[in-house]
Amino acid sequence: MSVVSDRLKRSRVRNLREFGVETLLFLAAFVSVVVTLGIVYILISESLQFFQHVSLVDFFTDTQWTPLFADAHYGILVLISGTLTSSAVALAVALPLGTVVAIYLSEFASFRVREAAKPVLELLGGIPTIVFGYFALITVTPLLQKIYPDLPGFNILSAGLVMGVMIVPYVSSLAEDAMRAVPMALREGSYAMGGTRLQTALRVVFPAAFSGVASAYVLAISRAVGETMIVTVASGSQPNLTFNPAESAMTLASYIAGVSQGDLPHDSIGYQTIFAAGLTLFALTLALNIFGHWMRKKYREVY
Amino acid sequence: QSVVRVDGSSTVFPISEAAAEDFQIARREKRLRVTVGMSGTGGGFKKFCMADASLRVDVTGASRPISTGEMAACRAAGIRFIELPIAFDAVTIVVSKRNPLESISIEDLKKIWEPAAQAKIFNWRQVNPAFPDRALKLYGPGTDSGTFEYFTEAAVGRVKASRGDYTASEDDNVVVQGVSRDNSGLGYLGYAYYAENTDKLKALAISPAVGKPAVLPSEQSVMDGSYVPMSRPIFIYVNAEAAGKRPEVRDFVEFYLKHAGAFAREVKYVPLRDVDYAQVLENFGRLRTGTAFEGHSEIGVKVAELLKREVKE
Amino acid sequence: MQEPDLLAIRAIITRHKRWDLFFGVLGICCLMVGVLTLVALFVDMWSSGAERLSLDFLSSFPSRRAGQAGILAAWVGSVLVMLVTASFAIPLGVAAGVYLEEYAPKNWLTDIIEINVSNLAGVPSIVYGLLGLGMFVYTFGLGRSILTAGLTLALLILPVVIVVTREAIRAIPQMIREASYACGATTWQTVRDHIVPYSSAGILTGVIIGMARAIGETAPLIVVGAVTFIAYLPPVPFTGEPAAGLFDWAREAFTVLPIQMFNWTARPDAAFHANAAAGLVLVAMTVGMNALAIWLRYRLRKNIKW
Amino acid sequence: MIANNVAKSEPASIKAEVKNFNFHYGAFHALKNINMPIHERKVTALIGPSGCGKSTLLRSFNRMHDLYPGNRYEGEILLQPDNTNLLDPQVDPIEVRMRISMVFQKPNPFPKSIYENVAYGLRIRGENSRAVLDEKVESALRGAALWDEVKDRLNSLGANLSGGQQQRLCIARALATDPEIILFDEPTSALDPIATASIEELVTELKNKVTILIVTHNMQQAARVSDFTAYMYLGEMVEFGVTDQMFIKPQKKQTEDYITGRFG
Amino acid sequence: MIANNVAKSEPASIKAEVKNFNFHYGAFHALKNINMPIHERKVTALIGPSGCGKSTLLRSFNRMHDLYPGNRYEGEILLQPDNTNLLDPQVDPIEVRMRISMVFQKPNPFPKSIYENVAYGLRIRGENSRAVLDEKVESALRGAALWDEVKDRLNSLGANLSGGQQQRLCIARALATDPEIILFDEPTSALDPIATASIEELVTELKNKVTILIVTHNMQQAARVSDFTAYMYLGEMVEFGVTDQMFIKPQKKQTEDYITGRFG
Ligand SMILES: Nc1ncnc2c1ncn2[C@@H]1O[C@H](COP(=O)(O)OP(=O)(O)OP(=O)(O)O)[C@@H](O)[C@H]1O
Ligand SMILES: Nc1ncnc2c1ncn2[C@@H]1O[C@H](COP(=O)(O)OP(=O)(O)OP(=O)(O)O)[C@@H](O)[C@H]1O
Ligand SMILES: [Mg+2]
Ligand SMILES: [Mg+2]
Ligand SMILES: O=P([O-])([O-])[O-]
Repeated sequence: MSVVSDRLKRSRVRNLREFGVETLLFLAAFVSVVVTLGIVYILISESLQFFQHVSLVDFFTDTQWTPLFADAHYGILVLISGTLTSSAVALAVALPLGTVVAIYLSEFASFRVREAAKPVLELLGGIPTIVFGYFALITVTPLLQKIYPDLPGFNILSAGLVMGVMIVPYVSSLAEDAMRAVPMALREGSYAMGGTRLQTALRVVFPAAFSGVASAYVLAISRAVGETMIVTVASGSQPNLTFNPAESAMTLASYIAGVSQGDLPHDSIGYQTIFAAGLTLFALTLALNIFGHWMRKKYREVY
Repeated sequence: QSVVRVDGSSTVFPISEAAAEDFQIARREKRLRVTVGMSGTGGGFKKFCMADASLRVDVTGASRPISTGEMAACRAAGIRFIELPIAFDAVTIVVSKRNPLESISIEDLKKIWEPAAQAKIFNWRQVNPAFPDRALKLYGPGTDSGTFEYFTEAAVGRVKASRGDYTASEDDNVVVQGVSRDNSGLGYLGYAYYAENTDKLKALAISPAVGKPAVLPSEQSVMDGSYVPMSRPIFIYVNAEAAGKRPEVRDFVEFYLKHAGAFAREVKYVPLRDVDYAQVLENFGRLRTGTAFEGHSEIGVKVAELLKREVKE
Repeated sequence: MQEPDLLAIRAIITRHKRWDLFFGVLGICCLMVGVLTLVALFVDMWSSGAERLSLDFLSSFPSRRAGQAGILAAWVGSVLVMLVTASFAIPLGVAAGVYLEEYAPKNWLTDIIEINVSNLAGVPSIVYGLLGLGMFVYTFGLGRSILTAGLTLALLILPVVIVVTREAIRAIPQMIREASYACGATTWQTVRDHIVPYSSAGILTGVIIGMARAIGETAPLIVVGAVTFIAYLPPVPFTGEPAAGLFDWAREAFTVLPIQMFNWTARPDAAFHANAAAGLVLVAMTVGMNALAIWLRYRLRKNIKW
Repeated sequence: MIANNVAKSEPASIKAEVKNFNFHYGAFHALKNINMPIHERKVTALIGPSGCGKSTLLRSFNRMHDLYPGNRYEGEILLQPDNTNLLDPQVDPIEVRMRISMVFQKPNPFPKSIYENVAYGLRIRGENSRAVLDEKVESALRGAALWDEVKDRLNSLGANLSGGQQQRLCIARALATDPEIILFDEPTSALDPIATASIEELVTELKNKVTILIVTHNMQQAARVSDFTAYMYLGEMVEFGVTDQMFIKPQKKQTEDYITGRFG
Repeated sequence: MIANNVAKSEPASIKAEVKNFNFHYGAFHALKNINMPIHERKVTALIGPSGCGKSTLLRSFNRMHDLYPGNRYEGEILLQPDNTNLLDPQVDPIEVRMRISMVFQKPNPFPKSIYENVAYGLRIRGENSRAVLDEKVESALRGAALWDEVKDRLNSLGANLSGGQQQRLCIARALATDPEIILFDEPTSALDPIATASIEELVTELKNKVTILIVTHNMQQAARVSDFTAYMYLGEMVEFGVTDQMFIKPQKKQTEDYITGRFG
């Protein structure tokens, strides 16, 4: 009985066209993989040459980072410490602020306030980071020095604070989206029990939206880790192994940017260091993103 | 339409920029074009000696002579160059206005900046018991700059030999910002940055050796050769083939050299003597290729003498 | 029937309401931190740069004399770079987003692409600069040109475009798709006639936000080699002697607003620092683009009812 | 207008009374001059075609409409024994909701454990003693006929239960705080027949303890579980009466048409 | 197993036949060994409690399940006069959908003009002549009893119509391509009584031209509009028969319980 009537047979022309279109679209999607492969290839091939000069042990245990000086040291920990410290300061601002703002906008604010505040905050995320950099250096640092006179002119603190404010909209916007996606039924469930706004927000909505909030956090962290210009401009590019935000420091990204401004000779070890630093940075953000992906899978919305 | 491409030292940039600007105005009807990049001396030589002609620049500014490695790269790419000094720069040691210190000796600078000081010298007192007991915060240009190379050679005695734990930036205003706000800061930078910021910064007089009188940087002291060892000539290097074959390159460089003194003064550098400029122009006219140096800076060199030296490539 | 203990209930409620109030105030304060930073930033830039803003400023080339310097080359460069960026990022990103939402089978390859896209969104921009340098400048030999810069930034915002496209597409109710398929439409017809048109406003919003980000990028362009002083404009197609080709401008050296600004702030002469008014123009551009996106989104929400 | 065929001579047994009640969604007049009594420890059913305002009326009882802007109440809903008009702006909606619980159409357990779901109402009242909570959670779950099914997995997520179990969990949650009235909005419309039967049984049992108001689109359900029935149409209360009488001999032609399925 | 109380002696009038049909949503066996005929130019109603598989069966007719991964068909649905199993992998689902249209539960007009909504099916068949389109759009809108109401605003958005009008627009869209069968999945459940009545009337008229399969949860509706009724329960076909007989004297106790509202 497998006679298929002509009127119902698959049309070859149409199938071919559909296949052609699908292939094209697939290729477009595949570009993203090519980009990643390109990034990985470039980072790794240059870094390989770097690691022919510098042992991995030195790379991870040396406590000095002076690759471009006569007495060269290649202790990536220095840059990692700067990256972590500046990110920590930024996140200490961005995560709580962003979360509070998200909760406020999604659960407390009136429709009008929300519609007005969200775009304004998003503008904050759209301002060129170099502008923030000078803002940190020229406006925020002197302010901080009034409070804390011993603060050096270049420090992680002011760069971190400004970076934190810059990141707030990334957190608040995404977290608010996630919280607003929580069905009204859950909120009604809580209100119907006599819950107040705050109780509903903290005990029901926030936990329900946690996977979305977590991915907002992950995005914020990778923004902080990779942020370049603010730190380059405001935190002094001094390779110190320090976790003290009141000192000046260099991050992975600001090292790359700083050295790139000088445009080192292509095959010099100095040039390769930026790829080694880039690879470290990439590995750091990749790890973060994989962790974020895993979190999202694990805490997928259960409502 | 071919473009004259200039790149290189950030120290030389203001002069090159002035030349490019006025040149394009003067040659408006011919629509000649100049771009000026700012990649630092090393970056400039990199682009200058590049094998790929489409990425190569015609002129590069340098705040130190071409290095042996760079010469090799140029040779490998078949590039011959003309070395042309265009002005003096004086590396200036600066501290905050509120710092009582007035002068410093080369020995003390060495103690502060030598690699051995890294992670050790953190207090002025450690350098010299006569200095105040306060934290020492250091600022300086990035490692890829000619200023850095010259300073290390002049102060520490070996090129690029410096401690690494200081605030380094390719942007010299970082030094201005840092030192002016930091009572215990010390930094070094090109003379122009000091000249523009005399209200915020104090220059230290330098004594070339213990017991010798300390000299402040100024147009006068640079010109008469008393500001040693921290004054140095700065250069442009021109691709000889381009200068020979492309009239616009030749035209631009000649224009540059004719006005270099004025430009230098305008952007607060110290110009050469007029006779020296005449000699430079003549050297260029002859397309005299090669460098008068041995692949590294020389401390306290006189331009007039340089221009007469044998050159090699 | 339990007798309601109204007094006890009221006491509890009063206590809880105090916390509510406290949080409301806290929320406003946190919001204000953001808003005030924004205001401070504007005031700051305005007070230092406003007097330099003029038509001359927009129509002059850079100069060593701060008072005569302008941003003509920089903003034209920014616009052209954005043109290249948009013409690569939009088709690629939309196509990829459409593929992932409407075509992709649920398999490991799709999974990889998805993780990839979200990962790329988190890759620091400076790393894209390294990619652009290695790929476009050295491997493909595109030079340190407008094309290279545009392509580098296109790759940078590609994930943003993809993600936004997917979100816009996801907002289209499944029943619209079913209606189309039930009419006998093929997947491509459904995409062409419904998915793309109905999500276009949303996609546009995202593209604008992506572009606003790209236009403010400094770090990757430093890496691929923007020049600092440039006092002429790229050739207009089919003009000049000999006539320029249609795409000759794309091979030209370039500078962009953030680079120009970066350079001016690095000058010894403090008069240049007021030229950071260029920053004002830059911020005005990004703010304008963001505002456009926000307005579009607002319109969109109002107009589309499924 | 309302044919109130229940003896007016039982004032003590009235738990709440709706008086000249009007409700507006912005410009839309959704409920028009509603009057009806809610009898204590009885089940009152609201029936009527889709969109007639059943849910709107039900949700007015615990001021659910306060959550959305633009809604307007007029008239009174008097709650006994304190004779409070629970629509009075002076009355805190939270207080009302603490006294009047609600079970929704689709089960909406919180994304928490079964235990925490039930304990939620107590916790937000500030009850933190584990012993008290344990005891009340157990009795609420027993009350919702769910205890035996879940007693071994009180810490697993509420969402892991089947639809019917989830709905009973929501009932347990509502019961835990000893409400005076429980509102049910089509509590079985998302459930399969077996789960529906168990919920109906539960409702019938619960009325020994608490006053119940239930919306349903299923006439048979109204007939099975309720003591009183109100028939609404286009925002008006067409008929209110004792369920058995109403289903056997409705007073209005319109009611009869609806009940016999001639429209809707 | 199926009590097919329709005379088997009318083979010419069979439009389609479901044979030993099973359907799986991934691991979930949603339809179990379904057998039933679809009579030409008659209305066949699918009834049964929520979740019994009515929609699943209906959507198998135009291969809607192909849109989602993991779904599996087994058995046959033979479409006449081609006598082809439309589930055959060699059959193009697009061809099937061009011959078997569908109207959904919630009206889902495209956010395009009324005209373009109706013309869509023709356009994707490559029809671009304005004259042909104009004519077919008009006749489809007339067929859906919507022409008079919209003829003056064919260019306004479909979404601007009322719910009932939107649903008729969707019917017009389905009619425009002269389908052989139209599938209706609870087409009135989102509509008010008046709109419902107009759709029911329309369905009754349409059967003169086209074979109709309709899912409804409303027994009265099934009784009013259909010629044949299939009662399903938990993925199985419990009873199939002529509607009048089935409602008066169902053969199974289970069917009777459902029809009389004793459960569901
Ligand atoms: N938020 C709202 N804004 C405006 N109108 C509304 C809103 N909610 C409901 N309505 C309208 O109010 C009327 C009554 O709605 P309600 O939900 O109370 O009906 P219902 O009887 O519960 O119907 P159903 O059986 O479908 O749940 C309807 O016409 C509805 O369209
Ligand atoms: N995509 C799906 N994946 C898995 N199971 C599904 C899916 N869709 C439906 N089901 C299940 O298949 C069964 C039949 O669903 P179907 O939608 O056909 O029921 P129905 O009779 O149309 O019910 P209703 O009257 O509620 O529409 C149900 O148990 C349902 O849970
Ligand atoms: Mg309702
Ligand atoms: Mg269904
Ligand atoms: O840019 P430099 O002159 O410091 O090399």
